[in-house]
Amino acid sequence: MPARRKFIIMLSFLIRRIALALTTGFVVLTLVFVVVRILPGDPAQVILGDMASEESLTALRQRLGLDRSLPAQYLDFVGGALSGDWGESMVTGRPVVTEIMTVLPWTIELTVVSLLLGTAVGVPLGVWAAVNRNRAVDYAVRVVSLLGLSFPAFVSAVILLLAFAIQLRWFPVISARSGSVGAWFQSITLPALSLGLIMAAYITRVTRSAMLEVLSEDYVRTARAKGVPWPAVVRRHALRNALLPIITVVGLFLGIQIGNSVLTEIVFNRPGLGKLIVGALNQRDYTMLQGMMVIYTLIVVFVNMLTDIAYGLADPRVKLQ
Amino acid sequence: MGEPVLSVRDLTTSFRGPQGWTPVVKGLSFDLKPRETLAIVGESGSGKSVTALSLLKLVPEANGRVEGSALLGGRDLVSLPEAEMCRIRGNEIAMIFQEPMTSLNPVLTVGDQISEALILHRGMDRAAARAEALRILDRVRIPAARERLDEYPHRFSGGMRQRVMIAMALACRPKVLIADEPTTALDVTVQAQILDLIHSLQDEFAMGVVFITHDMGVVAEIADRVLVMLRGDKVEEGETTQIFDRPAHAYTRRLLAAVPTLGSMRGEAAPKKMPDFVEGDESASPAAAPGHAPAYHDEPLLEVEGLTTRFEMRSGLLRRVSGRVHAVENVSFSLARGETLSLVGESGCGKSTTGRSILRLVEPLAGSVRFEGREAIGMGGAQLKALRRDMQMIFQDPYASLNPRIPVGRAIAEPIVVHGLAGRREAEERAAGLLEKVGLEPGMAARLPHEFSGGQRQRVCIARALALSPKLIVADEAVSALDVSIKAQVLNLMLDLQSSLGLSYLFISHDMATVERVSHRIAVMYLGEIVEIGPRAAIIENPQHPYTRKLLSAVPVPDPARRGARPPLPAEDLPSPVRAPDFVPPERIWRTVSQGHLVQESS
Amino acid sequence: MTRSAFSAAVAFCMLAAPAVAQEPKRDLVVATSQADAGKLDPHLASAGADKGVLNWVFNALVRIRPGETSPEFIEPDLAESWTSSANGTEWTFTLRQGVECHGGYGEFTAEDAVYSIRRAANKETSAFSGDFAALDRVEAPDPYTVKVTLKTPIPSLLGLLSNYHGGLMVCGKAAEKLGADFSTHPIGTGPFEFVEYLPQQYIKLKANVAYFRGTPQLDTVTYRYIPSDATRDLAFQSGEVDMIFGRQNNQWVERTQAVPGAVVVGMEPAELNSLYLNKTVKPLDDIRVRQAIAHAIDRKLMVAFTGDKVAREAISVVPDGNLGVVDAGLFPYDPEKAKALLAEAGYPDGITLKTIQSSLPVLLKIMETLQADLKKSNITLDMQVVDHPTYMADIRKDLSQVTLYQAARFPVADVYLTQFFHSRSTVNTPGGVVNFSHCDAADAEIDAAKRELDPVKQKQLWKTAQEKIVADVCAVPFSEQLVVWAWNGALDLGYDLQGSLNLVPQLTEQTHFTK
Amino acid sequence: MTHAALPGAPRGALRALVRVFNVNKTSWVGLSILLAVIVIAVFAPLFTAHDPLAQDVTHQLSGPSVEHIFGTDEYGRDTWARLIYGARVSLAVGIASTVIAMLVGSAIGLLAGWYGGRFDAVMMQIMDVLLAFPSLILGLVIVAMLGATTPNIVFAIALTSIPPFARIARAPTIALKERDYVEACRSLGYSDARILLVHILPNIAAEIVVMGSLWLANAIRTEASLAFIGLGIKPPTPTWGGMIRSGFENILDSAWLAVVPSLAILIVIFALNLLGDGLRDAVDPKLKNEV
Repeated sequence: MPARRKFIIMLSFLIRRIALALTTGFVVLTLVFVVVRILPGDPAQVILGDMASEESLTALRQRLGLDRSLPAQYLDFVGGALSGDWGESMVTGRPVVTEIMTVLPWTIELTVVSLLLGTAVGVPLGVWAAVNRNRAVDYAVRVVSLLGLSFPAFVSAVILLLAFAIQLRWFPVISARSGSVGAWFQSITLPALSLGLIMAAYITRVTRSAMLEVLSEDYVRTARAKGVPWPAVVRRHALRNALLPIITVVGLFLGIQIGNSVLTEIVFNRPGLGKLIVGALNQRDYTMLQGMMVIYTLIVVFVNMLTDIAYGLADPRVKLQ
Repeated sequence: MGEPVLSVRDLTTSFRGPQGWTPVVKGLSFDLKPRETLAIVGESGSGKSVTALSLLKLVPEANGRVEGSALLGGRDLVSLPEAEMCRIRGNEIAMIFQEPMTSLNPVLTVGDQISEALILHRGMDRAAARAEALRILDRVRIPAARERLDEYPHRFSGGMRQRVMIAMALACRPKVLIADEPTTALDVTVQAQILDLIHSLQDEFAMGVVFITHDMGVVAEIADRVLVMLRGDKVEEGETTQIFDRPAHAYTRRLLAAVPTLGSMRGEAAPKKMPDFVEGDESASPAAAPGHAPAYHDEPLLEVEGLTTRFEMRSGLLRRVSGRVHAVENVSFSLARGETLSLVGESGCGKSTTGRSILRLVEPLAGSVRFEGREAIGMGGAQLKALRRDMQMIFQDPYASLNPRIPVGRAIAEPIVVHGLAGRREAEERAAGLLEKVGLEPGMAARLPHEFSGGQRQRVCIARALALSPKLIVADEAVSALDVSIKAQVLNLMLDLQSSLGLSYLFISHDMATVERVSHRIAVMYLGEIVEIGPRAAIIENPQHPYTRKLLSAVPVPDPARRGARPPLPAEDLPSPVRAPDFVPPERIWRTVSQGHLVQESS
Repeated sequence: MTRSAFSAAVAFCMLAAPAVAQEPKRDLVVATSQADAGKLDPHLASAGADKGVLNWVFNALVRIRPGETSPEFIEPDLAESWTSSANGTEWTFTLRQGVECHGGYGEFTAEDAVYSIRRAANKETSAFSGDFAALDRVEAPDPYTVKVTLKTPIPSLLGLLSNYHGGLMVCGKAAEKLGADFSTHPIGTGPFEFVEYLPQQYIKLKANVAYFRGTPQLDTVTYRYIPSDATRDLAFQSGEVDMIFGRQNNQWVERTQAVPGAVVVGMEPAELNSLYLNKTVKPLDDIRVRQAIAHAIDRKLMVAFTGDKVAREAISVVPDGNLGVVDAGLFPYDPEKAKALLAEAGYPDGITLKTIQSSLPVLLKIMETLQADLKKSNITLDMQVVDHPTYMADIRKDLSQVTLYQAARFPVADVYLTQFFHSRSTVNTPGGVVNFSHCDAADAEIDAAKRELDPVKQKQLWKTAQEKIVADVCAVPFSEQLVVWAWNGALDLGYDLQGSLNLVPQLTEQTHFTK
Repeated sequence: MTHAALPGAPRGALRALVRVFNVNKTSWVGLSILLAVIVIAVFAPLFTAHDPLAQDVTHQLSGPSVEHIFGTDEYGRDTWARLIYGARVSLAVGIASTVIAMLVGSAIGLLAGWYGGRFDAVMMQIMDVLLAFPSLILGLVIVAMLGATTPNIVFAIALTSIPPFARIARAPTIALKERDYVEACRSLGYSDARILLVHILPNIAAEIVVMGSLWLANAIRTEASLAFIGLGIKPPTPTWGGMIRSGFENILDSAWLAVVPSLAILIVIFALNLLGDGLRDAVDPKLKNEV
C-alpha cells in the first residue's frame, strides 16, 4: 500500500475516533456534573474548616455559586467546558487545567515506564513458561505471577523502599526529583518497578496462554520445516503473532492503571493524577472532580485508540475501522 | 537415475497416549531417486502425514518417538541432533503443507518469509536474499512479483499462497521435497496449475519429491511410483501404471474403485451410488434403484428468481460505500421435488452465498425465493422459523459445524424440541433413530463431537438436518473434506435418503467428478452469476461456456495413461467480484442449447 | 522481633552514612502528612499544615511566644506596644518601624494592618470573618498607629490579632496586585519568604535577610508533602528529611526515638476526644442513659490504647491547658453502675446507638476501641463509617445519635464552650457550629463570662459552666492527644518547644543546625 | 434403563467432574486448598481459641508467638482469628461481586459481540466510561443514592469490574459468530437467546472463569478501599481487605499485619487458578488433537 494512502486511512481513522471521543466526552461531562452533586458532603464545609458557622458556610456557598439552580450551574459548566474554561479549583483557587497539567506528565511518565518494564519482564517470562509448558519452570513462573497479582502494590512498594532506599541506599526515599538523567533515573526506578511488577504478572499470564495457542499453529511448523532454529521460531514467528492479546491486556491495564496508581504515588511520594483526584474527592472540590473525570475518560478513549493502532501495526490483517 | 537421494528403512513413529506408546507408522521402508516422484497414498489415520513429519523430525518430542533410519546424503536424519537437523531442514529436505491459508506466518511479508531460509542456509545478507526471493517468486510464476514481495500473506489467494509456500520450500534448492496434500484445499483449476509447477521445478532442480495425497486423480497425474499405506503399514508399492492397472492389494483396489471419475456416468440417466467401500467385499456393489424420481411435472419445490446479494465495502472518513462485492448477481433457477441441482464453481464464485441467501442466513439485496409457492424473502419471526423446518443445510467442515461441547444426541434432538415437535424424551428417542438412519449406533448419542471421525461427524450433521424432516437440504461442500472411502459412504447415504424420503438437494461443490455422480442438473457459477445451467449429461458432455470447459479440463483423471493430455493453464487468480459503487451489471443474453440447457453468451 | 531487626537495619544505615559534615547544614527539610497545599492565603487556609508554613512567612501584630500556646505568653510582634480603653472596646497598637515586606513591596505600615484586619473580617475574603463579628471599626490615624474599635468587649482581642487564623498580617499592595494569585504567592514580613510551590511536592522558602529580628540562620526551608506515614518515616531515617510530623502512638514514638540522634516531642495543643450525646433523641434524652455512657468509658484504657507518651486523660469538657479549664470531676469508670443505670432507665438488655463515623484512621481507631469498651456495659455502637467530608456534613445535619469529635481551639475556655456547648451553636440551626449535643446547660455562664472583665470572676464562671455541662452529660470527654513531631537532634529550634497553636513547630530566625 | 437413569444421573455428574479434574491433576490440589479454606472459614471457632473482636491493649502489635501465631493488631486482637473469621465476609463479598460482574459483563460482551454495529459501539463506549470512572467515586455515588449496605458493596465492586469481563467475552463471541456451527444453529431456526446461551456461552466460559479467578483478588481488596469512603463492612467485623489496609499503617512496625492477609488472598486465587486452568484443559474440545 502506498504510504500516502496509508496516511489517509490513518488520518480518517483518527478523525473518526476523536469525533467519537468528543461525543463520549460530552455524555461524561453531563454525567459527571450530576454525579458530583449527588455526592454527600459540602465543599464549603471543607474549605472553611470545622470552626465555621452555618452563616459563613451559606455565604461561601453563595460565592461558589452552589446556591443557584442546578440547570443554571449546568449551563455554566458546559458552556465553560466547551470554551475551554474548566474553572478554578474550589479549594486552592488555582485553575483546574493548570493543576491537572502540572501532574499529568508525572503520571504519564510513571505509567509508560512501568508499562515498558512490565512488558520487558512479563513477555519473556510468559514465553519461557509457554515453551516449557507443564515443566517446573512453567509452574514457578505461574506461582510468581500470582504472587504479583495478589500482593497489594503498596506492600511491594514499601519492601522496595526498605531494600533499595534504606538498606542499599541506591535510591532516594522521596522519588520526586527532577533535573539530570541520573536523577530522573533515580526517581523513576523504584516506583516503576513497583507498578511494573504487577503489570508483569498480568502480562506474563496473557503471554503464556497466547503463546501456547500460537505455538500449535501451522505456520510455526512451516518455520521449523524451513530449518529456523527453535529460539528464532519462538521469537520471530510465534511471539509476533501472540502480540494481539498482549496488546489488549496492556491497553486495558493502561486505562485502569492511570486512574489507580494512587497508592504508588503516595508511597513513593510522586505527584500524580491519583493523588489529585483523591484529594479533590476528600475536599469535595466539584470543579476539580469534573475536570479530572473528563480527563480520565479522554485518557481511556485515547488509550483505546492507541490499542487499535497497535493492533494495526502488529497484525497487517487488522484494518483500522 | 542412479543412487537414491533418500533411503528410508524401518521407519517407526509412535505416540504416547493414555495406554502407552502406540505406533502410528510401522516399519516403513522406501527409496527415492533424484527427479523421481513418489506418491504416498492413504486415508486419514494411515500415517502418511506422520511419515512426512518424521522425516523432518518435526514430531513433537514430548510425546513422540521416531525409530529406524532415513539416509539423506549419507547422514541418518533420524539420529541427527536438532542443531544439525536445523541446517538440513529447508536446505536439503523441504516440505510444503496442505493448508496454504494457515501455513504462512500472517505477520511477516512473503519476501521476508522466503528470504529467511536463504539467510539461514546460504549465509546471504538481506539484500541478496531479497533479490533471490524475488527471482524465486518469479520462478513460481507469481504475477507482479516485485510488488507482491512486500505484501502480507492475507492479500494472496489460496493458490498464490501455495506458490509462495513452494517458493519458500525450494529457495535453497533442496534435494528432496515433501509435499503433504499440497493441492487438497485448492480449486481444481488452481490445483492443476500447482501440479504443473511442482513438476516443472522438479525437473529443473533435479529433486526427489515425496507427494502425499489421498486423491488418486492427482496420483495418476504426477507420480512415478506409488506407495499405499493403511493404518501405518505399507500395503503396496509399485510403478504408477502398475498400481492403477494391476492393483495387487485389495485395499488399493477398493481405493481406486471409490474414486469418482469424471465421465464415468456417461449414459446414466439418474444419479448412481458409489461402490460400497466395505472391507473384505471387493465386488463393487451396484446402486439400488432410486425410489423417487424428480417430480418435474409438479410445482417446483423451490423457485429462485433474480437473486442478488451484495456486500458493501466502506472506507474513508464518512464510511462511504467505496465498493461492493457482487457475491450473487441475478441468479435464477428452480428445483423440483426429489431433484438434485448442483452449483459448481471455484472459491469466491458465490455458490455458497447463493445457498445461504436462500436460507436467509444472509439477507439478499433483491430477487425472490419461493418455497412451495410461498415467498421466503421478507418472512420474519415465526414464519421464518417454520420455513427453516423445511430447509436445512449441511456444511463443509464437519469439525466446525458441530458445537464441540454438546453431545451429538442432544445436538440432533435440540431442533426437534426447539420447534416443538416433541418433548425432550421423545426427541432423544427420535435422535437415536436418526443416528441409526445415518448408519451410526444409537448408543453413540452421549458422545461429544471430538470423539467421532470426520465422516461420522458429517453423518451426525446429516442426522441433525434430517431431524426436522426437511424437504430441501442445501449441502455446502458437504463431502469435500472427507476421505475417498468416507466420501463414497456419505454420498451413498445422501442418495439413499433422497430415494426414500424424496428430498431435494441443492448440492454446492467444486468437485466436478462428485457432482457428476449425484446431480440431476448442474449450474455453473462464475463471478456471482450462473453462466451455464442444464441437465447433468448436457453440461458434462457438451459444455458450451468457456469457463465450464476450463473447469472440466482441469479435473485430474485417475488414469496415468492420459497424463499430460491437457494443456497447461496460465497462473492467474480468478477475477475479483468487487465492483465500484456505481457499477451496473450488464444485461445478459441467454442461448438455449437444448431443452433445459441454457448458456450465457460471453460478452 | 521484627522491630529490633528493623532498628538494627536502621542503625546500620546510619553508620554507613558518611559523617563528613564539618560545616553545619543551613537548609532544612520539613515533611508534613498533608497530601498537598490548600490555599496559601493566611485568611483562607484552614488546614493545620497550611497554617503552619504560613506562620513562617507572615507575622501578626502580637504573637504567642514561640514554643508556647497559652495567650498568657502574648508578646509584641509587628506592634511594639498597645493600650486599651477601660471598657475594653477601643484598642490602639503602635507598630514597629522599618519592617519590610517580602519581594520589594515596601514597608509594612498601619495601612497594611488595617487592610489585613478588614480583609480577615470580610466574609468574601476570609474563612475567619465570624471571629471578627464584634469588630466595629479599624483605622490608621498615622502610618505606625492602628486603632481598633469593638461593638462589645470580647474575652481576647489580642488572641484574635495574634499569629493564629485571621490575625496574620498580609502586605496590602501585594495582595491587591496579585489578586487571585496571592493564594499561591504569599507575601508577608516573616523570617522566611516564599520561593516556589510545586504541586503535591513541596513549598520552598528562603531566608528573609531583612527580617526585623535579624537574618535567619537557615538559608532555605523546604516544606514537603508526604502523605504516606511509612514513606515519611523512611525519608527521616535516610536523612532526606530533617523534621517530620509523627503518628500519635507509643509504638511510633519508641521506634523513632531509636533512630540515632532523633528528638521526638509530643506538643500542645492537645486535641480533646469527646463523645457528644444528642440529648434530644431517645434514649439519650434520659439523663440516666447519658450517665451510664459516661460511666462506661474507661479513660485509662483509651489513653493506654494510643499510649501515654502521646495521650493523657481528659479532665473536663474543655481541653487541658486552655485558659479557664478546671478538673470538672468526670464520672468514674464503672461498668456495673452503667448497666444498673441503663436498667433503671428501662434498658436492662442494653442499648444500641447509631453513630456516623469518619473513616479517617485516627478517628476510626479511637471509635473502634470505644466500641469494644462500651460493649462491656451492654452499649452497642452501630457504626456507619463514611468518608471524612461526608462525616463532617452529616454530623452537622444532626444525623448521628452520638458523635466522636476531636478538636483543639484557641486555648481560651470561652471558644470551646461557645462552639460546642452554647445553644446558639446547636447544629442544624442558622448559627450552628459544632454543638452536636443540643447542649444548653450553661448558656448563662458562658455568656456572662464573655462580658466579665475581671479575670478571676471570669474563670469562676467558666468553672461553673464546665461543671454544669459535665453534670448534664452533654458530652463524655475521655482523652487528649498531643501533636507529635520528630526532628534531627542537630537542629536547634532556638527556643524550648512546649507547643504550637498551628500544630507545626514555629521556625524562627534563631532556628539552626548545630552540625 | 429408565429406572437406572435417575439415581445414576448425579453419580454420572460426579464421575464427569472427576474426569474433568483428572485431565489436569493440579486441579485436585486447587480443589483441596479451596475446600480447606472454606472449611476453616465456616468452622472458624474450631480453629482458634481467640475472639476476633476481643481487644487487649496490653498486647498491641505483638509479634508472632505461640499464643498468637500471626501476632496481634494495634487493638491487640489476634490476627489468625481475624484472618479466619474475615475469610467469611471477604470470600462472600469477593465471590458474589466477581460472579455478578462475570454474569453482567459476559452478557454485555456477548450481546455486543453478537449484534455488532451501533449497539456494539455504544455498549463498548459505555464500558469505557465506566472504566474511566474511579471506583471510589462510583462507590460514593452508590452510598449517596442507595446507602451503605452489604448488597450495595457487592454491587459497587461488581459495577467497577464489569468492563473487563465485557471485553473478555466480546472478542471470542465475534470469532464464534463466524463459525459454521453457529450458522447451523441459525439455519435450524434457533432463537438468538438460545444460540447465545446454549451454543456460544459455554464455549467462552472457560476464559471468563479463569479471568474471574484472577479478578477475585482485586474484588477482595476493593472492599477495603471502598471502606475508606464508607462503603465497606461495618467495624469491627474483620475482612481481609480491611486487615491489609490497616496493616499498611503499621507496615514498618508490624509487617505481618499486611502480609498475612495478602498471603491468604494469594492462596485462594492460586487455588482458584489451578481449578480454572484445570477446567480450561478439561473442556478444551481438542479440535486440534489429530496429529
